[in-house]
Formats: sequence, C-alpha cells, structure tokens
Amino acid sequence: MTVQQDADTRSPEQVIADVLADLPRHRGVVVDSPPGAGKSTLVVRAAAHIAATGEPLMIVAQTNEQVDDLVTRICDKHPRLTVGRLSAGGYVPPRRLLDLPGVTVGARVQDLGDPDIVIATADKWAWISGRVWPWAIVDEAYQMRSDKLLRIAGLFERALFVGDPGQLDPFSIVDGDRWSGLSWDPLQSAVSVLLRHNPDLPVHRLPVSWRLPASAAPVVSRAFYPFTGFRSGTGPDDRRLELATQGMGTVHDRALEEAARSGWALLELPNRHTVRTDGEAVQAVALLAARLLQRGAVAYSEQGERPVSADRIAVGAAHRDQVAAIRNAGLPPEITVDTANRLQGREYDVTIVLHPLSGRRDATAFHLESGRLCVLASRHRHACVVVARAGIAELLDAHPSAEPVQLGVPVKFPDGWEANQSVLEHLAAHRV
Amino acid sequence: MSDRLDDLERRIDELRSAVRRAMRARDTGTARVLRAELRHAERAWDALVSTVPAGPPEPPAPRLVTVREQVHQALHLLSAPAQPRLIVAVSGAFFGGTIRSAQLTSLRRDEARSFRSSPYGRPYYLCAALTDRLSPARGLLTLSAWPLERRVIGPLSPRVDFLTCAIAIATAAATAAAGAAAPDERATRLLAGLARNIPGGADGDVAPPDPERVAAAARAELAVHAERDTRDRAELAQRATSQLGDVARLFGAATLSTIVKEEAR
Amino acid sequence: MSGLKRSTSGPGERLAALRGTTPQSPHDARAIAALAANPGCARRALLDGAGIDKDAAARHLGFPAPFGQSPFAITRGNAFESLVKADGCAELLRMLREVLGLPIAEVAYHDVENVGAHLRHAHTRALIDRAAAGAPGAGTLYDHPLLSLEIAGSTAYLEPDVVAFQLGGRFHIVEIKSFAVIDGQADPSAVAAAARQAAVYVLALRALLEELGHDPLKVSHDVVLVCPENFANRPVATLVDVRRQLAVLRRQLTRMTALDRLLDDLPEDLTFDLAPGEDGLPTRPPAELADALRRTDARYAPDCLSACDLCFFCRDEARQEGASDLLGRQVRDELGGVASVEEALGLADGTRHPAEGQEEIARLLRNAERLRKECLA
Amino acid sequence: MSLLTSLARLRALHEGVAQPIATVRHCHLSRRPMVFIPLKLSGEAAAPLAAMLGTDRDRPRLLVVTQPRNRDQRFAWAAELAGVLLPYVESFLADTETVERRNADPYERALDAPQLVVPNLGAVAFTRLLGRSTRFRRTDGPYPVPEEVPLLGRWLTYLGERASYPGSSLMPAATEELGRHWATGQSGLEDANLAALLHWITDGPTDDAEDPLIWPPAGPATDPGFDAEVLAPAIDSGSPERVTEALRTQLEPTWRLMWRAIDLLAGLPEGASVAQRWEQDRASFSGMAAAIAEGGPPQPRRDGAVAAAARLARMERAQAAYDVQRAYDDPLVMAEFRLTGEAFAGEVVETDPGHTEGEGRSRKLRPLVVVKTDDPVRLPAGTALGTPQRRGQGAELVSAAGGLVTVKITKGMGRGRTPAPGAVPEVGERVCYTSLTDDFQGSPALPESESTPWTHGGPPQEYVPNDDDAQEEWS
Repeated sequence: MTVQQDADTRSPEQVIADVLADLPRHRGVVVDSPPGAGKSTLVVRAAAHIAATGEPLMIVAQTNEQVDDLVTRICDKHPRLTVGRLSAGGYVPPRRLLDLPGVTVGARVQDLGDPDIVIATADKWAWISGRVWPWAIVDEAYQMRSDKLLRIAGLFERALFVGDPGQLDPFSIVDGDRWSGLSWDPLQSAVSVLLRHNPDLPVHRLPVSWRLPASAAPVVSRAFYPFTGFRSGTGPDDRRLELATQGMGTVHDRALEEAARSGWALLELPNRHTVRTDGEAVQAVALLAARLLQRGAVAYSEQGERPVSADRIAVGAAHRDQVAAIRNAGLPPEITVDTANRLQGREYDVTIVLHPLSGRRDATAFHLESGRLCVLASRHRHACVVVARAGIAELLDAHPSAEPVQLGVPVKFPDGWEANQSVLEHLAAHRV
Repeated sequence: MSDRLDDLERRIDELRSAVRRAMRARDTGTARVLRAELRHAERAWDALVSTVPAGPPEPPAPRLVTVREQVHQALHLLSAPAQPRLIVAVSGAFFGGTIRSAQLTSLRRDEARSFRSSPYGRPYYLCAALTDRLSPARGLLTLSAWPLERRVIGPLSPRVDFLTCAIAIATAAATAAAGAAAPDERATRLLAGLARNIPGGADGDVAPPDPERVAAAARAELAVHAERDTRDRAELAQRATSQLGDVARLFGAATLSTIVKEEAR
Repeated sequence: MSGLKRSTSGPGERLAALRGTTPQSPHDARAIAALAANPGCARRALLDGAGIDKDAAARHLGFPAPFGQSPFAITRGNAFESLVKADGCAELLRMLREVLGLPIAEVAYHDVENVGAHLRHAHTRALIDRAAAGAPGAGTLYDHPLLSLEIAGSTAYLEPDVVAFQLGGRFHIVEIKSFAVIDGQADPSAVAAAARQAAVYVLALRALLEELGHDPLKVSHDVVLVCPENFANRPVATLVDVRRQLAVLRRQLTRMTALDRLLDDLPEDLTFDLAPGEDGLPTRPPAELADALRRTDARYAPDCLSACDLCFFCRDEARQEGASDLLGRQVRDELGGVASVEEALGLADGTRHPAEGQEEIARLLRNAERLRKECLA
Repeated sequence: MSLLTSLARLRALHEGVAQPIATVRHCHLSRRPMVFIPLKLSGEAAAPLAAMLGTDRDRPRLLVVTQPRNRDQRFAWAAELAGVLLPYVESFLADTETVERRNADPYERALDAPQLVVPNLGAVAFTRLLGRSTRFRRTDGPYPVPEEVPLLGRWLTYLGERASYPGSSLMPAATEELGRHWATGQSGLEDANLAALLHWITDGPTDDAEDPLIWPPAGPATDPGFDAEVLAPAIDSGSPERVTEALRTQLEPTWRLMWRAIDLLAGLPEGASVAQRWEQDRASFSGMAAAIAEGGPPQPRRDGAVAAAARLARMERAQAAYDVQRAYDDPLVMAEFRLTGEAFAGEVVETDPGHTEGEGRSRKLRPLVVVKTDDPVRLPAGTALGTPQRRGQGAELVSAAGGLVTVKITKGMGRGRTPAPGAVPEVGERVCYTSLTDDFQGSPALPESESTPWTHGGPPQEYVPNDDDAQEEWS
C-alpha cells in the first residue's frame, strides 16, 4: 500500500482532491479518517463527484442511522440528486427522510426508480443481486467485517472505502482462531482484507479533526494514532465552554470547571474494587450531567454560540449494565447514554465517560481494547469529563502480558496498554 | 507363574512410583538405587512374559569393517570436513554402513590418544578440523591425509564444504545409479535433502533429484565463494604450519577452557 | 541451553540480605521473559529481584512445581536444532534466502562457541562491532553469541542458542523452536513464549549496538522463527514482529529497578535465605521459610499454575485464607471488593451485614442466591 | 461466566463439593457412545503413542505404537484405529429416514449418529491433527499406507471440526460437558483436569488428582516423569509388551473416569431442545457420509474465503440458537438472564384474555397478562418477548413498575375471537418472559467460490490434493 507520507502537511482540501483524482485510476481507494476529520463530508463530496459523471453509485453504511444520516446530508448539500434508500421490511423511515423531495424508500431495487445513488446498510445490500454498479462508497469500512464485504463486493466494480482505523474492531460471538493468519480471515475488517489482497491500493489520510478541539486532538492522536497522527482544525482560542452560573465548590463543580477551562477533567473517586455498576461512580456521572445542565453551559466555537442542551451531551460506558444503571440514575431522557460500540461515529459538545477500568482489579482484553477508549475519548467538540476510581495506574502496572501470538497476523497498533497509559498520563494533569 | 507375574507387576509399579517421587524431589541418589532395582524387576518380568529373551531386537551382525574404517570410507568419498550425521548418512547410503552418530563421539579422542602413544603408527588418523583460532572445530571430522588447507575452517568454509560434499555425493549417486537396477532409497533421500538447500538444485520436492543437476548447481554456487575461501584457508594453513606441533596440527590446539576440562577429567 | 553468570556488583544490600547465603540464581532469557507473567505479585518480584531459586524454594517447602519436560521433547528439540544448523546452516541459509532475500554470496558463518567461555562475550562484541560498522566480509551468521542485559542494576549474560544474522548492517535474531507449524498455524501460546524470549535477545543486541556507538535500531523487531513444518522434520521460517513484546519487556525491566518501594515496606529482619548446606540443599527449616514468604504479599491467580514455581505454595496459602482468588481473576472481579469466600457467601445468604461500599455486591449476591434457591428447589 | 456461576463456585468451595449450574442435560448422550482416549508422543505435533477406545466399558481396546519413532508403525496404528472406528461410524449409515425440503430435493438422514466421547479439548485438537496427517495419504505410489487410513483421516477431521460447532454432540469432551453442568470450587483452568473435575462432582476435591502417579493425565500429553522413568526405558528395552503395559497403566484410570462422566451426565434429564440439535448432527453426519460416498476430495487444509464466511455464519447462528435454547430449556440458565434484567419470572396476578387491538377486520386478539416479579426488569416498553412456557407465542412488554410487569401477547394466538384454552396464562400460574428469542433470519447468499471477488483475492485456484500432500513426512 502507498500511504501518503506527507499527509499531515497537506490541507484536507488537497487530500480530498487527491482522493477524487485517484478514484478512476484504481480499483479501490482507502481513506483513513481519525475522529471528526470530515469523513461524512468526504463521502458526500465523493458521491456528488461520481454522480456528476452520470454513472450510478451505490453507498454502503453499517447501521440504519448511518444510512439515514448520509441520505439527509447528501440531499442537504445536493438537492438535485435523486437518492434511493433500500431498507429491510421492518424498517420505518424517520419523518425527516420522507420529507426530502429526491428520496425514495423501498425494499427492492426495482421499487426505487432509477436514482443517481442507491444507499443501504451492508446487511441489506447482501440480499441484492443481479446488478452491478460501476461505483461504490463503503462507509465505516473499518467497522465492517470482511465476510460482509465478501457478500457485496460482487455488486460493484470499483470502490472508495472510508473509515476510522482507531475505533472498535469487528467481533464475533464464536471463536475465530481457525481462520487466523488467512488473508481472507472473515473476522478481520473489510479494509484489512482488502489491503492484504490488493497491497498497491492508495491509502489516504484525512489530516485534520474538525470535531476534536485543540485540547483533545494531540492527546487522542498520540494515544491512538501513534504512527499516523492528525491535528485539530481549530486553534486553542477558537473554542470556549462557559458555565453561566457560579459553582458551589463541590468536586463535581470543580470537575466541570476544569473541563470548561482545559477541555479535560478526571473526577477521581477513592480507590476501591467495585462491581461493574459501581453506585458511587454511576452517581457521580449522573450528578455531573445534571450539574452541567443546571449551570447553563454555553459553547462558543467557529459555528457560533449555543447553549449545551441535553441533546448535546453524551454519557459513555463500556458495558450495557453500566449504561442501564446510569440511565436509571435519573438523567434527562434527551441525554444520550450508551456503550462505546454504539457511540461510534457520533458527536457531542460535552461527553462524560465512565472509565472502562474504573474499580476493577484486573483488566481483560475487552477493557484494554484501545478502540473502546478511543471512541469514548473522542466524541466531544469541547470537553470530556472522565469518572474513574483511583488505582488504574497500579492496575495497568500489574497487568500480566501473555497474549497469544498468531502466526501471519499483522500486529495491531496501538497496543491497548500503551494507549490507556498515555491517556491516563494526560488525565492525571486534570485530576479533581 | 501368574502369581509371580502379579507380584512382579506390583513390585514394578511400586518401584516406578518411588523413582518418580524421588525424581520430583530431585533426590537423585535414591532414584539411582531404586532404578537399579526396577531394571532388575523389569528384566525378570520380561523373562516371564516373553518367549524370546528381551534385549536389543536384532543381534548385531558380525562387523567386518570397523567404525573407524567406515568413517574413513565416508570421509574419503566426501573429501571435505563433515559432521557425524552426514558421515553416517553417506556410509549408510553408499557403503551399507552400520554406524550410528553416537559411536563417533569419542572417536577423535581415541585417535589423539593413539597418535600420542605412537606417532604416525597408523596409515591414517581421523582428526579434527581447525578453527580460525586453530582449536578443534566442534563436531567436524577430517582425515590426516588431507592437506591442511582442506582441514582448516574459515568463515565461508562450512558452506564451501557443504557444496563440496554435495558434489561428491551427487557424483557417487550417479555412479551407483549407473550400475544398479534401482537407485538406493537412502542415497536418493540424502541427495534430495542436499538438493533442496542449493539454489537451482531441485524442482520442488516431488521429483527424485537429478544428480547432475545437483552437482551443477553446487558448482555454480561454489564458484561464488571459492576465491575468498581459498585465500582464507591458505592463510590459516600457513599459521597452523608455523605455530602448531604435530599433535596440535592433527587434533587442534587446546583452548583455555578445554585445558581446564581435560585437567578436571 | 542458556546459562548465566551475574556480575557481583549487585543492586542493593537489601536484596543481598534477602538472599543471605543462598547463591544468586541466574536469569536466563526465559526467566526474563517470564517477568511479565504476573507483575502485580510483590512476592515474585522480590524473589526474582533477589535472585532466589524459586524452584528450589518450592521443593524445600514441600510444594514442588508441576513443571517438567519429557525426555522425548528434549531429544526432539535438540535434534531439530542440530538439523537446522547442520552442514554450515544449509537449511537456515535456504530459508533466509527465501524469506529475507539473502544474496547467494552471504554465507559466512561464525561459531562464537568455538571460543573459550571467558572470551565469548568480548568476541561477540568484536564480531558485532565489525558487522555493524559495515566492514567488508564481516560475516553473516553468528551462532551462540553471548549477549548481556542490565537487570535491576546487575548484568545478566544471555547465552542464546539462537543465531544472529546480519545483512547490510541490519541484524535479525533467529529463534529455533521444535513446536510444529501446521498449515501456517502454530500453538499461539508457544509462539508468544518464543516471541517473548526472542525479544530479550533483540533488546540485548540493541543494547550492545548502542554501547558500541551504533544505531540500536539496526536490530530488526522482526525475528526469524524456525519451526518444523507440518508433521515432518523439515524446518520452515516465519517472521514474527516482536514490537509488543519489546514494549512489555522494557516496561518490566523499568519496573524491576523500582523494587526499592517494595523493599522499603519489608520488615528489617526478613530474609529468604535457604541456608544451603555443603551439598547445596537448603537446610533452613521449611516452616521458617514459609513464614518469611508469607510476610510478603502474593497475588495468586490460577494462571500462576502454568508460570510460577511457587504456584502450589501460594495456592495453598489462598486456600487457607479462603480467598476468592482461587476461582480466577474473573470471579474475583465480579465480586467487586469482596476478597473472601466466607464474606461473599455471608452477603449472599444474608447472614452477614454489608459493610460500607458492599451494598451493591450484597444486593447482587442476594438476588443471585434467591434465583439459585428458586431454581434448585 | 455470570455472577450466578461465580456464586455456585463460591458455594462449591465452601461446601467442598461441586454445585449444579444446570437442571437438565444440554448435550445428547448416545445409547452407544464410543469413548476415545488418545495419547501422543511428547515433543511431536501429532505422533500417536496409544489410544484406548471402545463402546463397552468392560472391554476397552488398547492400541499402541511400540516404537513411536517408526513411521510404518504409526500408519499401522492408524490402520488399527480405522479398524475399530470405521465400522462403528459406518454402523449408523444403514438406517435412514427421508427428509423433505423446501426448494431442494429430499435427502436421507441417518436415524442415529456416532458419538465419540473424548476426555478434553486437547484430545479434540489431537484428533483433528491426526485427521490432518492421515487424510491426504495415498494407498498407492511411493509411500503407500493401508487402505483405510485416508478414510479414517477424513472422519477424524470431520468429527474434530464438528466438535467446535456450538451445540453439537458428535464429539463431546468430558471436561467441557461436565463443566457446563457443574461448578467446582476451583478455577476453569484446573477444571481441564478430568480427574480433578470429577472428584469435585462426586467425592469432593482431592490433590491426588494432580498427582500423576495416582491419576495419570487424561492425555493427549503424557506425564514427563512417566516418559522419563517408564516409557523411555521400556521403548529402549525393545520389548513391545513392556511398552504396552506401561501405556495401559496410563490409560486405564482415565477410561474409568470417562464412563463415570458419562454416567453422571446420563443422570440428568435431557433438555427439551437437545433432540433438535441432535437432529442437526444427524443431518450433518449424513451429509459427510454422502460426500465420501460420492467420491469427493478430502477436506482442504484451510477454508477458502467463501467457505470461511459460510462456516462463520453457520457457527454464529448455531451459537446464538444454542445460547437461547439452553435458557429456554433450563430455568437455572434462564436465571442468569433474570439476574441481568433480560428476563423475569413470577406469578400471574391479573389477566385480560379478551383484550383486542384494531378495529373491524384488522381487529386482533392481544391478551394482557400482569406478572408480579421480584426480578429487576431492565427492559424498555415495547421489547419483544418470548416465554419458555409457551414457545410458539410472542409477546411485548407494555410496562414495568413496582414489581408488576404488564405483558401483551402478540403472536401465536390464532385467528379466533377468544383464546384457545390454556393459551393465556391463568392467574396464579408461574411464568417467565425474556427478550431472548430464537427467531433468526436466514443469512444472505454468498458468492460461489469461483466468483470470489477481487477484494478477497479473486477466484481461488482449484484445490487438487497433490503428491506433496500424500508424501509429506511423518517424522
């Protein structure tokens, strides 16, 4: 593969121009996009670019929300394009989609007329056959399992693969060791398999995160993208978070103030081994969210000034039972509370994170997976507050390293241990 | 008889457990005593259950050719310093040899002792190859009749000698095949193993190796190394001639550590 | 096999006191690689730091470790290694030509073991120095190089049965193992162990280059793993990237120098002295040694059973304490802060009142107990 | 592992005896199982040393390679193994039933299938390797093997592969099956020792189980001390009798343990879905037999891209079904979901069996049931539910508060205006509802192997077993 070595000196505009120029020259083009680097913008741009040639295009996304989101964005930017939204039988399209003039929704390709762009989830595409599109765009391709790509790759001649290599890897409920080392291992991501079979395809990298503020981009870049790196599209003074009302000096208030000031805060609870649904930690998370609303946070950015309303706040955790416990703690329903898996690809002004290692005595591969922490620590435009019990540094220190090694499987970076350590070191400076 | 057998079996079980327990506690003294008893009991058991007395499966055939002579034959064919495992393989493939690698371990020391007690009393000696420090090279045997240039080992010599041996074996295999109805399987297998490790020596693994092709490939690679190796060896041989006495020239100069070991013995 | 001698310029006197009259047990590459097996265990860290022979201690305590190697496996391992190295490393050269594109002319072989033991390290240094400097004809294969590594302030010598291999001033470690690679796959834990061990050599060789003023990164993080292929004896080479193992190793070595903190907490009079008699066998009363060991914190986990010589001793201790550690790390984590079996069961059946901070686990356990009772009634 | 199992382990440790974690048996047990205990030579990948096997607990067959380094003896051993195993496998082929299929021709399915019971996962892996090392052999050419060896290799490969298929009972491992039904007071790692695990279940824990002198390891690896002190001298003595006797001492204790394990499992009543999974095993077995009969090639060394994706889809589906079925079959397994709030059980306190929704022709019967439960319910309103008490029915959660859950039955009520008798739970009945459901969508088609797309390396070269495979050394 030919990675653009000088990507970090290039402007995002240049990268996009390079990608569009590469499209007709290669069977596949890969674009790595760190968090908030304008992946969707690129998809919309590329879609319009291809549609302008008059050739039909198919777009593959991973979830129904992602599909609906893309449809809305495309129609918003290019109202003259016609878009066919393929869906499974049980799917109920949201209102906002039905109101768009150029959009048709249907369960079969025949039902869509002959739109410029047909878009569906990978799962839905797998049921389509009998037609070949000259172009495809595959979104969130690093979260797509390669067996899904195998099912749909016959539908297109050439494709643009876009995704974030730093987020969570695809997984399975069954043990896949028997396929490890195979270049077509069905449990690997679509991009890994694509590149192992087509090592000469160009790989571009979007160099600038528009989401992450100047306080977060270097931290996330260092911890999760150690070899590629990216920078923030905004300077340190471009974003501001202000709390309208005075605090009362509680730890929660101080944590929010630290986060507003520096973009990060670590609310550290006393060191104790706890159950996953650690009541004290859950309470702290809920209190932080409630206080944030009470204190009337206002976000100032290149997009202007706006209050940090409940729908601009997300709470993230590792496990589903933690999410359930946090929800039960009485948060306003407009605040998003979810697991890392489901927060992938989303964006908020402020996030509150229950650290995956909080209160644990031992870490497992699940808790150390770098993608999990990466997702949790890179959803915010302004600030991220992490709640954790003290003792994570000791836990990491005591973690036995005896992971099995499979022959022929490329080593994946970053290592979860190193990434966790790096983030923890940074948070230590913002401890409350 | 079956009572006696039962008793013996019980005794053997007890002894085995005792030995293993002793070994787990690293009590080697006790283990040794128990093992002796155990072997005794096992022999008695064998005698009871077997119609033919147990022992090595086949009695060794009367040896007309000594180990020493068999090694000489093989080395003579190879015409380059070689390791016991290759010597054994060549002896088996071309001379119907019966030697085992283990029999070669003390050979060099015996030869040195014989030479010391009556120098040049034998027509040939099986002796050491010499390292760049003129000490005996580990695990390599040579013939006293060879010129020193052949018996010293420079950095490229292991490879050069391997190729030289391959050529010799290929030639011998071709000759043997010309005379015999079917090629000897041991010779074929030996040649195939060599051919695999010479660039251009073999065509995959399936076809039986072609001796001429192996030899040609070996010669081609040899040509790459020959000049430097010859130079290195000449230099070493000269040093050996000027620095070593008769015994050391044949069996290598003792290094500090080997002197210490010898004295301890 | 790897053996080792340690220089006497030891670390702290405290460690020497812990060791007492017991001779320091050498660290070989395998022992160094095992440092990461349970880094949270203070007992193990202290014993390793002081260089106590844990195997001897365990046997003396009456808890011999369950490890052993079959003579068949040993024979097979030796036979395979000599096959790979036979005839001037003919098999190895073939594989290196195939896997790394080694040119035909590069065949020079140096057996460092031909040199007396006391000179071997110096000889290794000289050979590697010449090769790293790019001297013409400096050699390609170095068999049995003697490397060294600083561990907790003292020098450990590593005598690998590996071959170092250089091409164009760039070095690779060749690790020969006798477990099979079948259809491109091998036992992942065996590969991991080999990778950890090879990483020790990579680190040691890098340290040597640095000491000699060369770029340490001339030693590749890709090691050449040579194993028998399928069911035959024929060797096959695979490149294994050991960057992760190197990172772990560096972490653990840094950690060993931080033993001071552990030592500070120890009682003054504590010693692990085995008091070996003339025959080298320990003479210290086992009960006394056991007491000394119990004054340090172990962190027993069932994984220790495959990694640590003292595992049976620590397991016995955990049993006597009724510790939930016996059941595995996962169970222990699920119980939140409850470490004792007695306590957890008391909370479950309601005979014990939850202490502060135990309310949640108590509620979960009571609920679980209720469900079990209901289903088994 | 769930907290429920952890609690059972704690209880086991406290009481000194294993605790049940299942109330029914979740694996099929054959009326005529074959116990198979293989041993391998240490240090080798798959060199057989011995095996004890048979269907009669009083008459085990012992097969031994008395000179383990001799390649011919290994193949002779494989032929002997084939002589015992193949007739057993083939004895199930005669009696079949015809199964009709939608969109496909009917096929013949064996009425019963073989069941090879091995001690542990190591034995499964070894069986697979043994299959791998024998299935490509040729009965003619330069390195001929006895005729039945390649066929044995294909069956061993098949059984070994099938063992990793979730819910299959063609080749169960005793430690795994016991561990699924009982929790011991030791760690999972220690449960892999059959003797230790069985003692926990029957007489209580003993350290004897870890003493290879009292309980030799259940294989396939032998005890290193035995190798050094007994086996090596026996082999060197050249006496086949002595080697055979030595290995018999290592295998007989495990043989007895294996039948005890089978008896223990047989003591549990069979779970309701076991027969259904066994039916899939029978179908799979018949498919394999048909493939052999049609002269198909031996299984390839590794899955191609399409085969891998297809196998993954099958295995994922089987895993999901297995997990759900076990919960539906066994209240103790369901309890794990109740603990996490994904299921709840309790007494029916109120019903509205005649409740309907919609008007006119689209008016449908949607009975309401109110359940009083002590379980924490973490399911949001609108969640689709199923119930083990009425498997054909589907329901929906209406509301949950204060220990009362209202459920609406949405599926399986038929077309009538009033519910059929027994279709709606009565007040006072104990019921359980869960969000776990067993209705999976079929998976979409995969391309044919020869149409593997460019993203996955394009069409693969057709696999033809060659001489390389047949002649591969067996060191």
